[in-house]
Amino acid sequence: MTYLEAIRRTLDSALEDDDRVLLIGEDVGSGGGAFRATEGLQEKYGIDRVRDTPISESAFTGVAIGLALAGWRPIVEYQFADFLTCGFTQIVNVAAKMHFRTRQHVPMVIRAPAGGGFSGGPFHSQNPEAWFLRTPGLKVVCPATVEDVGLLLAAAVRDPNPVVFLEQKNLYTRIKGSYAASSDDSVEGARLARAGTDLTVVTYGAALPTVLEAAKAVRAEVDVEVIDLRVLCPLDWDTVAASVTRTSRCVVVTEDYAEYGVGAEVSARVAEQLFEELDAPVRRLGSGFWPIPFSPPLEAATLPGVDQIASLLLSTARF
Amino acid sequence: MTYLEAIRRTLDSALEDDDRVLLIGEDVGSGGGAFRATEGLQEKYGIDRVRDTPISESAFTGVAIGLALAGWRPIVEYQFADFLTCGFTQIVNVAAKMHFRTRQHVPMVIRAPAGGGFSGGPFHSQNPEAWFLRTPGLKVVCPATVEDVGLLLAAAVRDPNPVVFLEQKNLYTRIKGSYAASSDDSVEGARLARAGTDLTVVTYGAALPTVLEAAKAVRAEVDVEVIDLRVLCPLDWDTVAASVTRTSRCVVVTEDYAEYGVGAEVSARVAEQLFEELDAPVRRLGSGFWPIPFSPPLEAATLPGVDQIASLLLSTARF
Amino acid sequence: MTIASSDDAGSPALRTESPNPGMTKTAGYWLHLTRAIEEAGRRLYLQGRIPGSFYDGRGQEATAVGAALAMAPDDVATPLIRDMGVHLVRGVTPSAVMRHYLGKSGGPMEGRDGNIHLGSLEHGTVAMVSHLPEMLPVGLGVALARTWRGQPSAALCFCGDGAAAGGVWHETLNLAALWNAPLVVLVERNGWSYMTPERKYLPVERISDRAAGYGAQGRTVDGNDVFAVYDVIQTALDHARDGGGVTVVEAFTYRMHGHGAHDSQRYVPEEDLERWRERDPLKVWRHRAEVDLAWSEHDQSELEAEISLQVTAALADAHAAAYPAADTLAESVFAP
Amino acid sequence: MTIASSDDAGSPALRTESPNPGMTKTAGYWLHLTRAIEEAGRRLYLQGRIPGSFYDGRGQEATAVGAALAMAPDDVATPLIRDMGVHLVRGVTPSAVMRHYLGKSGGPMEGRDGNIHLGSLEHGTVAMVSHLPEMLPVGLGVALARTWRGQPSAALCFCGDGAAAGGVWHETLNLAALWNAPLVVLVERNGWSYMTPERKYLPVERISDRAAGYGAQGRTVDGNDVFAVYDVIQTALDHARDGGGVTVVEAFTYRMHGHGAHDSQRYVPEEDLERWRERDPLKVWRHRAEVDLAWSEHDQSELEAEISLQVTAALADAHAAAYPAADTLAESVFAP
Ligand SMILES: Cc1ncc(C[n+]2csc(CCOP(=O)(O)OP(=O)(O)O)c2C)c(N)n1
Ligand SMILES: Cc1ncc(C[n+]2csc(CCOP(=O)(O)OP(=O)(O)O)c2C)c(N)n1
Ligand SMILES: [Mg+2]
Ligand SMILES: [Mg+2]
Repeated sequence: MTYLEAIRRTLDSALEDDDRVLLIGEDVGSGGGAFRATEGLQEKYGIDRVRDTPISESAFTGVAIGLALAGWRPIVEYQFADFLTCGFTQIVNVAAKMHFRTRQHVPMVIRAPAGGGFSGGPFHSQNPEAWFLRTPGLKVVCPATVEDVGLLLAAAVRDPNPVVFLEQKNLYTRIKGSYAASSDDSVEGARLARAGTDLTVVTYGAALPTVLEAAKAVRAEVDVEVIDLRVLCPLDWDTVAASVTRTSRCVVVTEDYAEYGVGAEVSARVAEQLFEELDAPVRRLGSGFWPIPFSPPLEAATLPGVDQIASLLLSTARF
Repeated sequence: MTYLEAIRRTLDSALEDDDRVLLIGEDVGSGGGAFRATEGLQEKYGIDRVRDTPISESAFTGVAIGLALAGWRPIVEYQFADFLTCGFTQIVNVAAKMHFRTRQHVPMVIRAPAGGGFSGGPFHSQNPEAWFLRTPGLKVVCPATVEDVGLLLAAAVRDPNPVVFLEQKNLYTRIKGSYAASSDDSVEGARLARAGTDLTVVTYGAALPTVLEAAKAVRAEVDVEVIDLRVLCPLDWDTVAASVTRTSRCVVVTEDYAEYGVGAEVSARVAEQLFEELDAPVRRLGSGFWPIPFSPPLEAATLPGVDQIASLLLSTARF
Repeated sequence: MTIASSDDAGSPALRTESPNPGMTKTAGYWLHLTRAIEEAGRRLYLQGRIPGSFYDGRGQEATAVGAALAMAPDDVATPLIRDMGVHLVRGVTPSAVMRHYLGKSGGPMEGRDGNIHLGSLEHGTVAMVSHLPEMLPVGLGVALARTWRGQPSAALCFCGDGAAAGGVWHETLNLAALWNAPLVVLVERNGWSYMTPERKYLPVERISDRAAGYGAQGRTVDGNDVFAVYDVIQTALDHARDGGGVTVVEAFTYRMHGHGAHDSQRYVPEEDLERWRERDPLKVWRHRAEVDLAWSEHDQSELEAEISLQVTAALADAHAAAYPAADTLAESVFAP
Repeated sequence: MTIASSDDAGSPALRTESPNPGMTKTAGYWLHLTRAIEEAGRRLYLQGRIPGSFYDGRGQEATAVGAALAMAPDDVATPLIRDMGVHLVRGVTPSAVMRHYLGKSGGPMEGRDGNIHLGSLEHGTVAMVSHLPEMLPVGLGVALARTWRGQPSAALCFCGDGAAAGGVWHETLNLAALWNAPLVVLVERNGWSYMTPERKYLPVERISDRAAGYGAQGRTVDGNDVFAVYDVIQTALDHARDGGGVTVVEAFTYRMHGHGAHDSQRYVPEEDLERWRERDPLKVWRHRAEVDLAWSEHDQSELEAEISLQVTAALADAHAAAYPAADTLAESVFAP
């Protein structure tokens, strides 16, 4: 099963299991969404539960907030994560601050396909997580595997808070795995993606497969442990800290920019809190700090690649 | 002269000196703006150069981008920095990426009063800088003194790029200084706000006066050096690095959240690049990681205060 | 009752010709309570005892009160800074308002938010955010939530004449019209957007004329006549709940105080204020009360005295209340 | 010339009854060039030789070409994904387009952006962002920039019938109307918003009817008739440049290909495609050319041959071109 199929299957189960679940967004019914993540669901659950909307991100996000406040469990789809900026006020000012201000719950999921790698250009390739991570009140999830995308989406639907669920569109059909059904209620927790002893890589999302490849490439020299954060907020600090305490070295790799993102936050936190454990400075690597370009060689020079990661692993191990 | 007067005077000079300069925003002509930063300017320069707009942040920002592209130097005012989310797409997707994509210049300034400290509540107190710092293509400025606000605003108007100019509204009338006219063309460079030998505090904006107070409070025990970043993008890393190399200790204090902000970025960078220079882990302090509350004791418990900073300085010095 | 001087007296077809006397008394009570609470708050603010800023709806009380009275129990409103009357009519007590103003514990937002930002679904309101007019879709969502589970409900979303320029206005009306959703947008046409006069933000005569572009109904009403507002809103809400679709009601009124209590509104022409003072919602109401209820000076004094007692008690309660504890802020961010 | 089968044949008052023969030939050239370039690009994409996604304006060429031809030199356009014709008419060469499609150096965006995202003020266009309809105010700003310095200019902003639901539409029209600014919004009424049919995003008959709500003019036109589009847009742009204000032109047309080349549009009824194929803009044009210019099979073959040569040359040029160097990416972020 692909990452995309796991999403579809999870949405299907969510609609099946809980009458309060609704899908809302552009083309989600008609055609089953731009990436077909909702294919067949309008036919199965009807136009009232799988609702097409006009190109009106602020309105449909606001409506979903109202629905969530009053007892439904809306899942809104942004056609690309780049368009999250069009409903930004609703997300960061209305949804994110509602519980803090009023103690009312806003159980909604904001699904959005994020990331580059296929010449989508500056407006179909962005990784927006840091905008939401620095905004108190939003949970942020970035699954990197087929199993996780199902489990975490199911958990996000059950979460009483607004969850920004960043599907890694570069993984939609690229990776395979099996579908796991679970009723575990917490959107939480990092995962050990590879055990190792010499160095900890903290990563998530579409960067994971690249990191694993790089780890394999350097395995003769360095035994790399890889932590897949999965959930960026709340961040599973304990898992990171335990691993870095063991390995004494840490590299953070993200497809998002390293600057002001998970790269910065995890690097800072590791250096601050594990100061005496570190044998080498933390290193971080993300996309080049410019908009994601369209042209294939330019995009390749922008996203963190296997070689770049591998050499960072080696230089950190050798420090 | 107050911080606010320096802004008004600089806007006045900019309009006087350069026919291409325009002011655009809600109430900027009528009444001279919510904080009176543009008072008298419509009377002086006419309704064509100081333009009132409806409540339409996306439209007026977009229009300003078009004006900037075609040779004008628009300065748009957002009534509060909190409302930057309403023109977010224009700022982060249109303005920020224009030069990268097309090599065309977008010389515009986006002025916005930011920050808390006067019971403005969750929607009139936000510090939005990190949203823009993690977006390539925007310069970001946060002046902390009367002199700087004038110099940096004048430089921002001359800059060929979009500049997010975050006026620290808590300083508008609280601090005094003298007006400095300059034709120095770079929006760049940190400033040594206090020389010291034991520990470097990196800060900016409304946190500066609080940091200086804390530095004074602990001066018997610690000789604190204070760097006022002034310009957050591009970040003057050399000044920070030189200071921390000398003092071997670093604390980052911001009114913005420490998480995923300048606190994270500077902390990470110091720890990564000055790993062998540090005698103590970097520490960072920002507002409590929740929306800025309205009620005075709650807001006071949220923003970084003198005592909190002072004790952080002491513990870092004693590490 | 009609106001002879009004040029914008609302759609005649919708004006009430035969009033309901019980309603007259009720409306008078809420109008006076709203006025008294906001006046008390404003005084406190000007004395420096309310933190932050302070907004009131002086001169626009009839719009908020009339509209709120027209709501069915399961309807939902998204009132803005001129609409204290909605909160009161929907059951927020004067003490709760005063605690809220002061940032005290026991207020509806526990000090997290202040001034006129309050609300909860219990009272059939959603607490506004400052961003205009972002509450429109949120209110609509609540009404749809109820409607879709078989509980008929309409959304009464307030919108300033300035805020109607915001993009979310258009997105929400288009979406609601498309879904034939139960939405009433009440535009408060008070002639000002902060310090800017309407000729500088509004290129057309009537905002409600834009309703046609969505296939929605447009109505105008005298916003200073609580009964006229009541009637037109009740009709519109009923229509919405009955599946008739969207109505935009434009209530012509005037902002009699500054934008906030910090604003002396020296930019507002005194003639305008003079003219609108004559049409003060409380005066308009009283005129009608005299006709309907033979309302006397004595009745008036009794009403004012009763309200004054309530406000005094609320103030005392709020002053005595504690501030919220700061140690639960972090855990307020997320629902558990 | 009229199309007998059209239900949406545009405002009769604005249809051209006496065409200009020079214009007929010119329009034919650009229509065919647009079609040929997009067909070539689409073929390349389907062969896997163009990266990313691929969008074309098949069936809508007359709208882009007619509107672009109506522009004065100093006017500015913000074309979208159906509007390649605008770029060509405004002077972007076939080679530049092909290099752009392929992400090669020497294209208008140097590989930073791709597919139909191109433009520069030199050509009187602004490169679109994907976010809809955010280009409206940007185009308006450029026209104002020129107008305000005494260089008469109008903005021709394209907008899909789907995108017209976005809030920026409303903000821009309101602001432009208020400022009596030189704006023409050209709504391409092609019946689809990606996979969604218009009944699911549009609650009204005509989007152009919304113009009245801003005090702007609304016009409809047969978007498949290049001459009709030319006339209505020229009139609207002249009107705008002359200080007459804003016009919304709704061009009725149909999307004949999928949303992008990846989209087989199995959801589009074959009858609709059949009906609209009859009204293909190139057919409509040719019918007129036969009348105006006694256009023959021979003329047609000559035109097609000439264009085919151009496209082949452009392809060869683009294939031979190098990719841009990656080492200047960081310095492209800011203007020096
Ligand atoms: C998006 C946004 N921009 C700016 C503001 C600042 N602001 C607060 S109230 C106001 C004027 C509102 O005018 P109107 O909508 O007519 O309401 P009124 O105050 O007249 O009731 C402005 C500009 C805001 N709240 N939201
Ligand atoms: C704000 C925003 N949301 C979603 C999209 C994704 N999207 C791209 S094109 C499209 C449909 C556009 O329909 P329309 O405006 O009618 O233009 P057409 O494709 O028919 O020419 C959508 C939803 C977008 N580009 N921008
Ligand atoms: Mg108003
Ligand atoms: Mg369309």
